[in-house]
Amino acid sequence: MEPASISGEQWAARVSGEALDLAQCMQFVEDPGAGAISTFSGVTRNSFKGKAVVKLEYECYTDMALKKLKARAQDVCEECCQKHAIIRLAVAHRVGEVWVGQPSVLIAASSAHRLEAIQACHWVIDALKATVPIWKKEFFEDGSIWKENAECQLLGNSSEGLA
Amino acid sequence: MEPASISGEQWAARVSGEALDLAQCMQFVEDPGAGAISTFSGVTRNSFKGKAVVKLEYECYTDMALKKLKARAQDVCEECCQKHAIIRLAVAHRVGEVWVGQPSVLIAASSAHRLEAIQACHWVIDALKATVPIWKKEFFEDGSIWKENAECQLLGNSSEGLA
Amino acid sequence: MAVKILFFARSRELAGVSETSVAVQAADTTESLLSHLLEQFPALKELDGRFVFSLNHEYLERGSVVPLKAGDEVAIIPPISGG
Amino acid sequence: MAVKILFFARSRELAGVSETSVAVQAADTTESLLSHLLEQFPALKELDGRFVFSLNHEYLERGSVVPLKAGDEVAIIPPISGG
Repeated sequence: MEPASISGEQWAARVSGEALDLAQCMQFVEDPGAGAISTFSGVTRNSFKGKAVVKLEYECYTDMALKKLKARAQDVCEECCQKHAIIRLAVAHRVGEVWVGQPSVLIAASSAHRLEAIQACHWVIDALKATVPIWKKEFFEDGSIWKENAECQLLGNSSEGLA
Repeated sequence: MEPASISGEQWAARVSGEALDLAQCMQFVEDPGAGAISTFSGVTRNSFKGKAVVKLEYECYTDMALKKLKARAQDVCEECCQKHAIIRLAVAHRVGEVWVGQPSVLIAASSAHRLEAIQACHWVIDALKATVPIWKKEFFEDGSIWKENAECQLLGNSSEGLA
Repeated sequence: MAVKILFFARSRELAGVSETSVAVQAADTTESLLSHLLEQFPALKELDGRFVFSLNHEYLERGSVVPLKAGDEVAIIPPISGG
Repeated sequence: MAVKILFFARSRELAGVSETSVAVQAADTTESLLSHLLEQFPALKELDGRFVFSLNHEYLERGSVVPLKAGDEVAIIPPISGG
């Protein structure tokens, strides 16, 4: 797919069929006021429960995913900005085939002090897994399966965290 | 100074007078078994308590710093390996002048699942600030001052965390 | 009056299409839409109810009954697995 | 018998050198070394005791009295500030 993106002054979200670029995310969050930059890369690994994994294939409800990524980015920025803490946040997710060793998701956050940047990455990946409409299929030598995130609460009785 | 480094199968530590390279740290920790890579960059920021900062200047007791970085890296790897969690860890610290926007320290960690990589970066930067013999001087327009990390317990009654 | 329906992941594979359009009446809801979809795409029964609808890019609570209007975009959202 | 002494950060600036060598006797300790250094580099008094020694790349507890031997490497470690 063609890259689709949405951004504000402090945040940028992107969904793309092309290889993700960590340097690009880093560049977005760089700032003379930043004392810390933290990143998170989610990567296809070669096995799941002892079974060899060949690749993952991601599918995305692009319009809704960007809307949710925007909401998550704004949550982080607004909460942290009250503490003058987070400066910028970038998140990018790949769709289509992602081979072993390649990243499917990148997050970069900058802040004045180190704790907020690290926590922002942590929080955004958790929130992404719980609320952003993206799906992955895991391909083994002999078959494939649609994955379900443990963080996904869509089928629970509670709609907490789905806003 | 000339770069000085020390490494094991799972970890690498480096002290260098040259610009640090995040891509190099990422490359060291990449692994087909890694599902997550987390990084932390400590960067010179343009102000401290409202005062404009021009640059930082770092000084390092290289032999002892590498010994301590090795010990911290092994702590993380050993603790996490019991959980088959951390795959690789790289840490690099710059010495000499570090201008606004430039990194003074880089950490990269890879793990099967995301929590351990994020926590490893968090733990290593905290431990580095508390136990590795490196000093920075902060330069303002009109003077300079040797900094002291709040995490430094060397002058406390307890020698906890100094091993 | 038409509503756009999107299918993703396993629901897309079961339906055999990624998108369709369904005519709705004034009284139609997500409940009547579901009946219609299960009739038109019987393989969706294999989902065994393990999905929610989204309406205009917002999740609906599972099993909730929400009125539909022309131009709405509804999607079938199986358990997500991004990251 | 000589011990190598390294100065870092503020202690280096106050001493005016980054390294020196001190002759030690069999009975010498970090305590007698400190007296010697404060005599040789009186400006170190400005540190006001805000430092520890390291001995052969390991921190010594502040104020501890440890015997020294030829070939030891001692450093004055003011509060650290890496990162």
